[in-house]
Amino acid sequence: MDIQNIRNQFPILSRKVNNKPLIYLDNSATTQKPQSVIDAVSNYYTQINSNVHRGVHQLSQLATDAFEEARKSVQEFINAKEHHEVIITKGTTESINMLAWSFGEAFIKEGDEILVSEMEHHANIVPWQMLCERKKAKLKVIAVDENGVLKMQEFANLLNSNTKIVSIAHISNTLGTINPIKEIIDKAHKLGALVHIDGAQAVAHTALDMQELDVDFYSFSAHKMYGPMGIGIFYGKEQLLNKMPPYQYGGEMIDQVSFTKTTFNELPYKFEAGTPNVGGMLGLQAAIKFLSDIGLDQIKTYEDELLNYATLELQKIEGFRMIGNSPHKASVLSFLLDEIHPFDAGTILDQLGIAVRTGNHCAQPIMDKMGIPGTIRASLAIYNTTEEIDALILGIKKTQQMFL
Amino acid sequence: MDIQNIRNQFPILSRKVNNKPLIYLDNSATTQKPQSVIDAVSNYYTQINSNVHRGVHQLSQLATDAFEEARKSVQEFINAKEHHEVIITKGTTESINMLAWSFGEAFIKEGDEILVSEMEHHANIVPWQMLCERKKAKLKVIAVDENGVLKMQEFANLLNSNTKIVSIAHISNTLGTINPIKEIIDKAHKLGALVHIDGAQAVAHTALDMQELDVDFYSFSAHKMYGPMGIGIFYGKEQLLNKMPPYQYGGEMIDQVSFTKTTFNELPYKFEAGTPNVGGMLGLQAAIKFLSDIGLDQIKTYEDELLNYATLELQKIEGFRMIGNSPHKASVLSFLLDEIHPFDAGTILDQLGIAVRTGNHCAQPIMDKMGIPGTIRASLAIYNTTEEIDALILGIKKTQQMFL
Amino acid sequence: MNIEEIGQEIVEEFSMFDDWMDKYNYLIELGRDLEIIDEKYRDQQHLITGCQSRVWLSAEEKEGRIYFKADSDAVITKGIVNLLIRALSGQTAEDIINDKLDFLEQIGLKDHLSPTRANGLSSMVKQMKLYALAFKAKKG
Amino acid sequence: MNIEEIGQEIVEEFSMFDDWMDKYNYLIELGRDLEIIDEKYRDQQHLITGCQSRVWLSAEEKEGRIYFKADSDAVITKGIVNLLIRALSGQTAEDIINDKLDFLEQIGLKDHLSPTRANGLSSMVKQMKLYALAFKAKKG
Ligand SMILES: Cc1ncc(COP(=O)(O)O)c(C=O)c1O
Ligand SMILES: Cc1ncc(COP(=O)(O)O)c(C=O)c1O
Repeated sequence: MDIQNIRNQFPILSRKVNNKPLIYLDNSATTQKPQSVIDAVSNYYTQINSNVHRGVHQLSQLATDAFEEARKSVQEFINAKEHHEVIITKGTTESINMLAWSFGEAFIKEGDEILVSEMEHHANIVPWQMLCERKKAKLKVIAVDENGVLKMQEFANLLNSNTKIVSIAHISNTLGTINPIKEIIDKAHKLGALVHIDGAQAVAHTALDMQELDVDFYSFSAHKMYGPMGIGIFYGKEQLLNKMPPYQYGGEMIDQVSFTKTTFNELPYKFEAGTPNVGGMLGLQAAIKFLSDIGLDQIKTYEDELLNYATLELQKIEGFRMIGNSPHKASVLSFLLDEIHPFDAGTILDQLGIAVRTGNHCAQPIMDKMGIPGTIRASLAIYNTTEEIDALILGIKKTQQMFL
Repeated sequence: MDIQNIRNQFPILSRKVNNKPLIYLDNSATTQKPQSVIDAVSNYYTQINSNVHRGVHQLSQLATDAFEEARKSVQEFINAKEHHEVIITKGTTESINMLAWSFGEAFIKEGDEILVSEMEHHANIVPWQMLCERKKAKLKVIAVDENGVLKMQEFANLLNSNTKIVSIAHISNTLGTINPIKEIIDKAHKLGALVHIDGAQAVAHTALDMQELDVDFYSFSAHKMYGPMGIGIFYGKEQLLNKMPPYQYGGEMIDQVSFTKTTFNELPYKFEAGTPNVGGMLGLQAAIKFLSDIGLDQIKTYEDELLNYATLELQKIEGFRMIGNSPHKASVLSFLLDEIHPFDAGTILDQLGIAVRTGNHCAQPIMDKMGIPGTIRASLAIYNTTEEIDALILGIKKTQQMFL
Repeated sequence: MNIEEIGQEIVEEFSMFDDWMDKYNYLIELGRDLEIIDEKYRDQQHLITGCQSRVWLSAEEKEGRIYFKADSDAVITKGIVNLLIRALSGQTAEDIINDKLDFLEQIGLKDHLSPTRANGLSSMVKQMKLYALAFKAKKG
Repeated sequence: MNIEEIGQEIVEEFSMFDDWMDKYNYLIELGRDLEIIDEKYRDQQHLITGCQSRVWLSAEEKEGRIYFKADSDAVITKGIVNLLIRALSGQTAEDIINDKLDFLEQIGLKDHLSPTRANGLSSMVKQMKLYALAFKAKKG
């Protein structure tokens, strides 16, 4: 794989920060965008911008066709059965909020149980907490062991006929753990529970197949897969979505309105209130093309190599402590350095041009569980190189020198 | 005002549709974007793209500062008292859904009354309908007269001490009516009711001053004011927003999470769950600069002239019937031609390169009230010209010839 | 004539027009000529929903062939409906299911059948094919 | 010395460093030298919230002047806290309220005080000024 060629597609990667070449290792927060994605958005506004749906004029037709084509690109990318199972949102957080609300209205009653894990992002905890409060349901939490691996035996113990839905990250944004989602889905289905997978951290790193997974709901954000901000996907199985009430109201999601009775449009529009982000959606389509042109399998192979190299080299550093040691891991390196506060380390690395994230990564419960206030997190993308890992290692050593 | 200079800033305006120069008269649906807005978005991705808030590294700082600066641009643009009264959403529809939900949770109980008008967009009807259903409150509807003017006497009659909120369009997207919102706000406040104004159609056409209006809530979309899609604003008074619960959960809106207790961040973050659309927000900032550089007063003067010219000339056409004849009107021309179906008219105008919208404009109740299935709507923006109005008139005549 | 032959005939008719005005004038004419649908079919049940111009469609089977009648409140839509009925009405279920309506592309009206068009035609064609499938299933 | 004079002194100190490493090494040193805050002030009430590095702040008034103590769990933050305390502690309410802390800009640390920074310093300065306002109000 020609990484230099890939890097060249990302204009921001040639910039400097603090007079040093940018080494961007904050990809779990958001990835950078290739020129093709940036262009897809500007070309949209330069050439066919219009409000979509029900427009008779040509721009509206062009925009609508492009928008619906982009939906089909997503469908193909995740191998969903139907294009109307692909609901467009503004991001993972909105997808999960929509799900928790709408699923909750349709299926959750007092005494029902919802399962999440200890390693979830706040966006996959709090909407369920609030749902449980609203409906007097119970939120059960699957524990994680000291390596950051989901305790599957505990999952099996918690799962019972009251369990209505299991909502788990595909890949943890804090620990890098890849969860055994196929196994989780199969076990949950056996007991009649449905499964939602928070795919925010997975979609740029591993090939997805909704039909093979047989997953009921799946969420992700465009901005974490080389696409623009402000756009995300909520996938759901048709027969489930059909049973769920709309989440927001207005615009294309409405069929008929009168002050005495309002009826709603069919899928996917039922869940898409208001003018959609057409430009963003075309950006997402370009991001999918970028990913598909390289190939998700190629990407995974390369990123795994990079991860292995980084893991090996980092662990040679004295005082380095990896947080998250699952045998199945993806492109996230969370760590602590001696007693150095993550914020201090992040500040020095930033001076060296190295962008890492520090803090609790919106996953406070797992931090509390591990008894740490936060970590330093380097997260990798397809454009990162072993040279950048080497620079990180040097940076870490320099940081340690300064504080010790 | 040098309209040609303004037009030159909009790349799409020089394109052709159906081999004719584009005459874009669908601005109420969405406006076109000047180069400066398109560039603001691409420059963001080329130069400082990063996830905002809590990031230690420089890109994250730059993106956060730019994002918060953009919020302040909005604050200034609408003269809000505090920058944290400016909540970033994906558009008007989301703003109103957020309001209806959150306000409903905090303030609405059985028997309370909510006032809307007959001329509202579905996005300002259905969220209130659903709220009323949920809370057993009553939705009352202020009628509109045959000219499309709000019956202010009826408003006064409907308003009473049970009225908790009045939600009215600043400008009707179907009739062009400018509602007397200052009067509505003052009257409502006298009876202890709060007021939300749906400003989707106003914000590109008239200067706004939240403090002078003393309005409680105000909503609008960037894409209808020369900004990008996927971004909108929900303004609310601080002391009200502080009493209202968050609408979505996850990310920056959270202060502390544990499985036993979750607390929320303060304004504006409390209402901004998930990674925000930073690029979109910088696009909105550029749109505000575009509008401010010309000056809202200048814009209003020019658009009023255009509207008056168009109204006068269109009404000379035999068989032309204007829908919406309020003495206070803004840049919307809704009409019918003889017995010609709006869809037929729209199709022929499109062949002539003229983009108008046809249908019920997501305002079915007012269509039902007027006893018509829909209208043909030409809606104006700052880049439209009298020559384009003349072309529309010619197009209408040609259309009539074809169908009569 | 089978669908393809009728399609060819239509293509030839349209080849006479050298500008869009003549073409649309002809469509308007065709719309006006469309055989009026029985009033009883202009109801909610026969309405193709979700569109700006409403389309009503009825179908019946006689001796292995399917006969459609349709209507719309917009004349241009009716014109295209007229062409679709001319091509598909009176054909076998098999042929209706399989035909790709290529002639519409050749006369430059393919766009009007795009599923995102607000005129309801694509839903109408889908409905016609569903009728054909249903009749075929009943027979088989 | 008043705030401005102390600021000038600090600027002179920092002018000795020609690269960022030396500057940050010095900040780290200053962080380590920061007078330990009384354990009783390291509580929820004195915590400046919403930041990655936590900052605790206490204040008291003696003879018309306000004395601050502060602490943080991050050393660089403590270093900057040290500078802020050096400049503001022991000054009059009036001066604290009005000072713009220009010296931070001159030594290239202004960024750390931006309200969007995750280190809590901007909230700390805001809190210091609020204390000053409160003491002034009590007096006036
Ligand atoms: C695992 C996980 N879930 C959810 C989210 C929320 O995504 P967004 O902020 O794009 O809505 C994130 C991103 O931080 C994440 O890593
Ligand atoms: C008056 C009015 N309100 C609300 C909306 C909804 O705006 P958006 O689709 O941007 O959410 C519109 C736009 O069509 C409108 O004209």
